[in-house]
Amino acid sequence: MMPSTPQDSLLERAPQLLRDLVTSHLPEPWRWFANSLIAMIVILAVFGLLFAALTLVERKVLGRVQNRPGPNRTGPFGLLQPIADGIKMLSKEDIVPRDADHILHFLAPVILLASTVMAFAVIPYGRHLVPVDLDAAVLYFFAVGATTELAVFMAGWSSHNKYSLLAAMRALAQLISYELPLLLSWVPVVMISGTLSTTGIVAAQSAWKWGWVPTWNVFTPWGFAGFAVFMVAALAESNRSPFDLPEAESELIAGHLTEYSGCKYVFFFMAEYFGMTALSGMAVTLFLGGWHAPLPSLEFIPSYAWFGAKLITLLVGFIWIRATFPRLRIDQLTRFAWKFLVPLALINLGTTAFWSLSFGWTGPLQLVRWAVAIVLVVVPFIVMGRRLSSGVAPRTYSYAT
Amino acid sequence: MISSPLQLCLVFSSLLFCIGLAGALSRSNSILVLLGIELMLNAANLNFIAFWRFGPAPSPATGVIFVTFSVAVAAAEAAVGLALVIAVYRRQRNIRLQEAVRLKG
Amino acid sequence: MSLAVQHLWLIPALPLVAAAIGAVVPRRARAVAAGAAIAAIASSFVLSCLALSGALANPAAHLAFNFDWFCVGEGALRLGWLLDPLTAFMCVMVSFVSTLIFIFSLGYMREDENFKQFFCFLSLFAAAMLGIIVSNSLLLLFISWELVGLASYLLIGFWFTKPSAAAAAKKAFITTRIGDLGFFLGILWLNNAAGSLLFYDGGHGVLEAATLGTLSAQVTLGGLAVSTAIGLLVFCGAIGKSGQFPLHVWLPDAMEGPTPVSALIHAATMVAAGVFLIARVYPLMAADQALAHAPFHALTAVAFIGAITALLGALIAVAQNDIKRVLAFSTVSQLGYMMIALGVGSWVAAIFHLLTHAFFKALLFLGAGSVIHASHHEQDMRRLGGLSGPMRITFATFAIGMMALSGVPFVFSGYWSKEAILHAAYEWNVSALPLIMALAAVVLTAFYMTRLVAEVFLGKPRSAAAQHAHESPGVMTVPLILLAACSILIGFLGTPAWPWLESALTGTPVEAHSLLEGASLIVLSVLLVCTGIGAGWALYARRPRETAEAIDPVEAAFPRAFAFAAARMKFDELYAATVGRLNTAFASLAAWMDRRVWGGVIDLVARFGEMAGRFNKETDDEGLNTGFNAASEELRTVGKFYSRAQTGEAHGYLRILALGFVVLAILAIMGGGR
Amino acid sequence: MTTALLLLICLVTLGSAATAMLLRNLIHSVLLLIGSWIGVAIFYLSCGAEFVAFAQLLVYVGAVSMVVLFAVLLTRRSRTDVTVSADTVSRAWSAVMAGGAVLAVLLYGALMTTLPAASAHGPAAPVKQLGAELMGIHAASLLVIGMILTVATLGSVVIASEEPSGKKEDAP
Repeated sequence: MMPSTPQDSLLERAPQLLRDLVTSHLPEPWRWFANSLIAMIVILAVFGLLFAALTLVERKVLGRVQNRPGPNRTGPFGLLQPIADGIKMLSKEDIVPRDADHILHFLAPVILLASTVMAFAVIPYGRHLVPVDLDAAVLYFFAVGATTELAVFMAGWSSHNKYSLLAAMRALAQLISYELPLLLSWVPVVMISGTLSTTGIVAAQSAWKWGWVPTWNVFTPWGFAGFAVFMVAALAESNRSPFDLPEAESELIAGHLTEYSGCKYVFFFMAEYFGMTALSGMAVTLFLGGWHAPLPSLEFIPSYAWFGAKLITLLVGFIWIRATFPRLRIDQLTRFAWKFLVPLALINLGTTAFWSLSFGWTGPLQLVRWAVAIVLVVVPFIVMGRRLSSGVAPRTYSYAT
Repeated sequence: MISSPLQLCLVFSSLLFCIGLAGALSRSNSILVLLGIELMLNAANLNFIAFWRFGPAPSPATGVIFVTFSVAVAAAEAAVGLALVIAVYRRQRNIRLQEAVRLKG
Repeated sequence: MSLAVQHLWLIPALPLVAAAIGAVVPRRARAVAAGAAIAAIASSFVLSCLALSGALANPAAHLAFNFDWFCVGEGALRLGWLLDPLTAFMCVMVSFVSTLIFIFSLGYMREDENFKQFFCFLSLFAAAMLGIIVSNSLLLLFISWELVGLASYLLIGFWFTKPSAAAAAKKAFITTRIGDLGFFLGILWLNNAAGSLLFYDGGHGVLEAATLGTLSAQVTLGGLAVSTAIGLLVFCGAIGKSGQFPLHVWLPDAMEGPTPVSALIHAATMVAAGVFLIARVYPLMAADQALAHAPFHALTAVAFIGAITALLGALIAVAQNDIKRVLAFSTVSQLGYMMIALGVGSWVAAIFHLLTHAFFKALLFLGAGSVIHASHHEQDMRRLGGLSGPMRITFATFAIGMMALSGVPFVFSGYWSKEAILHAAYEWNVSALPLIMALAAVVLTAFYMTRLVAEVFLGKPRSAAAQHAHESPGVMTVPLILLAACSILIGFLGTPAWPWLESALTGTPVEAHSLLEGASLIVLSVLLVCTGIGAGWALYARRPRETAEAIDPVEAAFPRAFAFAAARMKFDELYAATVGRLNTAFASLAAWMDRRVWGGVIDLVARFGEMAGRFNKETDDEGLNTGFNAASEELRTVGKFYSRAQTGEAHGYLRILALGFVVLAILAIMGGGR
Repeated sequence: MTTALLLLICLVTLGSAATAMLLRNLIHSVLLLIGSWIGVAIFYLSCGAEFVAFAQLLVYVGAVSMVVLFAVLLTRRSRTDVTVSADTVSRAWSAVMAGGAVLAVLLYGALMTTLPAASAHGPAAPVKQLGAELMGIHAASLLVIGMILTVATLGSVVIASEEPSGKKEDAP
């Protein structure tokens, strides 16, 4: 973590002061170790609690959207529901099929959960709250994320159930398809910021235009397009509705998770929410100005609170989307990735290059710069959107004949 | 015997290389042969990094760049190689390398 | 100003681009091809007007922009373009008339399935003609010249499924090529003698005093000055292109193409090219005028050829029954006038007539096209008649064109330009013959034009097609009206009372003449015109033809002469009997030589070769082959042995690779130390 | 401590690679190989080559492993694809011999050469400098690599989607 400067408010420095209270008397190598350990524990605790709260919020929001109260029996307003769920899941019998590959069957949820938790390491949660400040942090984030695909495959294959395997392959097809736009969507940010480090990217968004408009990346044409692509791809990468084909409970009996139960199933479940949270955190970092306040006058509120607010906004957005959109078909899903998101992200690279080249434009030229960039974003969107939706007839199913 | 990190790296990469070579030579499954070759490539990359990091002539980024290119080429090689494996499978219904001898003299 | 010269190339380039667009777009993209062509030629017209204003600001100058095309050895082949009043006026005329013809074609060719190609070819044609006009190099001019030939071939043979059209296209191409041969020889000679082909090059061009002096000072065979000889060779090209006397035969046949093409060829582009060429190289042609000892002046030949052509064309036109053929021979005749003007030393009069003729001849052809379009492609005037009623606009404009061509005095442009030519011929002191022949042609011109109008528009319709004729659409009549207006107005640029054109072209102010200066000639020509029109009126309009089969009154009076003229004075037959037969005879001689003489020699050589081969084979079979067979067998065995190493097994290769690496490494270690 | 860590990584990597080459179960082999790739990535990381380590993870663990697994599943006939043929043993022996010979040579070279005993020098190159060099002096190579990747992708699609003439694939 970064050293704090005295001019920061007490609230801003509170997490560090608390930590130093515990570790300041330790000798040097042990202190580093203890600091790291504390960071891990805090991350696990905070996001574990967030996960629990999120399940409740999801069920509540879904319930309100569907005009029903949602869980309201366990505790006041159903607030204790997540705990009840946790106890239920953990105490369930862990059934492993007889023919399953036991080792892999066990390893799959562990690897998945481990990789998603690892991703939390590089996100700057506040002005001084950066667990690991890597030089290539963004690359690390997505490299670690790539391991989830492996876990999905292991889960599907080790179950020794052909439907699980098929579901795993389908899930892999989806993950690989959306990996590409996900990776392409943040390259513009790196191009403009000139760094792969998350703290550097946040620092690049710290200025105020005219003294009060934040210079977050999302407030530029390319940034907005990148953010949109990133969020759509993130939805698909974390298997959220409307891209929740890999596990679609109602139709595919949870896909590659069919043979999982009890604690292992919780791991998968947790990994999904962790992944969603991590990707949202990365989106906040890359596009929404990280922990920066939206207005200069609001800077007295500590930075981690702003980060948390943005993160929770995005997460609620995820839930809202789940409540609103119907599920996509696999062909629509892959077509959307390859024919819409990937070209859009590639064109966005060109837009960003233009933006970067026209950096020195001033006066009326700045209007031209904005106009050109907006056209470069909007026109491909409209053109490809039309091409995507044209000529798509309802699919005819031949199995019923 | 091992006196420096560089030597450790070299021994490590030699071992990795020979495991890859032995695997590629002994296995009949083309996919494993390909994977053995990938291992050998990895061993070579290890050497680049080792000499870049511990070697006598430090240069800021050459070793890393070399490995980056090498990884890219390896990815391309894997894609083409596995496509070939699938093509072989289509033709002879298995992927045993010693049976793919149509081009023999 | 210099900017205008530098960008002069745009004037031909725009239609060329349009032609390229027309060439690549799909066949059904009619609007694209036509739109591109018309937009390009209209833009060229605008640019030409700008160039004209630029040129008129400094009419005496020849502004040239030259550049190296490519280098050969030490010298560079140089090309360039030129802006002077002659170029500018021609550009304006060509692009304006072309624009109107293009627009007219929209209506005329609407039903044609090759509409797109038509506009592509038209654009190419216009581009090539504009290229001729703007070029400052005889070589660039020649390139464009040949492009005009190519485009005319394509356009005349546009309806190539018609055998007569295909034949006419071939004829036009080959006949003009005969003239071009002389032209090309002239270019080569000029390049050799003057070392340059640029017209104006800051004192070094071939049309500038220094070069002309050396050229006219040298004497070649027959006592001719070199400039005279080159001039005559160049004139050969003009004879071919402008349809002058011995090579005029292709021009009437060129009527086989679509009527807009005929209008373009006869009015603005192809035939004008020859006259323009002579006007352009006029200093070269006139270089020998000052030489007292010269046995023969180049311009004299031009004047006589022109006079013969003028009279001949008029005579033949009297006996033609096809509307377009009458107009075609009238073109031949009018081109003869222009050549007379050039020959007698007044190139300004020639260009004046060229300009006025371009307008009224385009008008006449487009009018004829309107008639033909209206009467379902009936071109025989004996089968038309009475069209003045249904086709009022066409009739009115056609009548204006007819009067302009006939030279009806004081109002119509044709009068003023023809008057200028007659005046120049009158003042020529070498011979009176051209003037007499030109005056004779004046009568005939008025006569046959009156006959044409009377037969087509007056009297009763003599066929179903003529009965059902209707006025053409606006896209065709508007160009007619514009051209009719121009046919009247353009003449006032060059009246003796206000010789603006002459001063603009030459760059020196010319004082106004009084009309009375050549009063006797004016009176004479007016009388002659009235005679011609009166005779025509008396014979054809007073008593219109009753049926299509009725005998022509002139034919009734002079049956033999009329038949001779109707057969176009048997020129085609003459050429078939002389040139054609000579060609056949030469070809059979060559065939005989091939078969008998050379064939015998080759036979002999072949027989010798065969003997040698037989000997060789015997030796091979008996001696060498045995040895070779054994060696090959051995080679095959060795190859088989080594091919065993190529097992096709990847493992084996990899193993060998590994072992090879080990061996090399051991060698390196053993020899190591370095 | 660093050396011990390195040693541990080496042992894990080598062990998983060697096991992968010995196992009969193809999927296990592939997964173990992926493990050894991860080991190599960690080795890079410990050498200070962050960027390469993450690139290795992204490319090998994220992409190549998926391609390999798909290829395995597409070409698999039974769960355990093993038919021990007569030449397996002899080939294994020759492989071990060839591998051993190469190893001997390599180890001789690595151990008998007097190498500079320097440990790691200076901080590793930052990613920014890497990018500047890639786009600067190595721009041409970068273009060539991009070209190779594009062509290889297209080529593998063509090769893999090609139907053998005459013999039609059975409908699934």
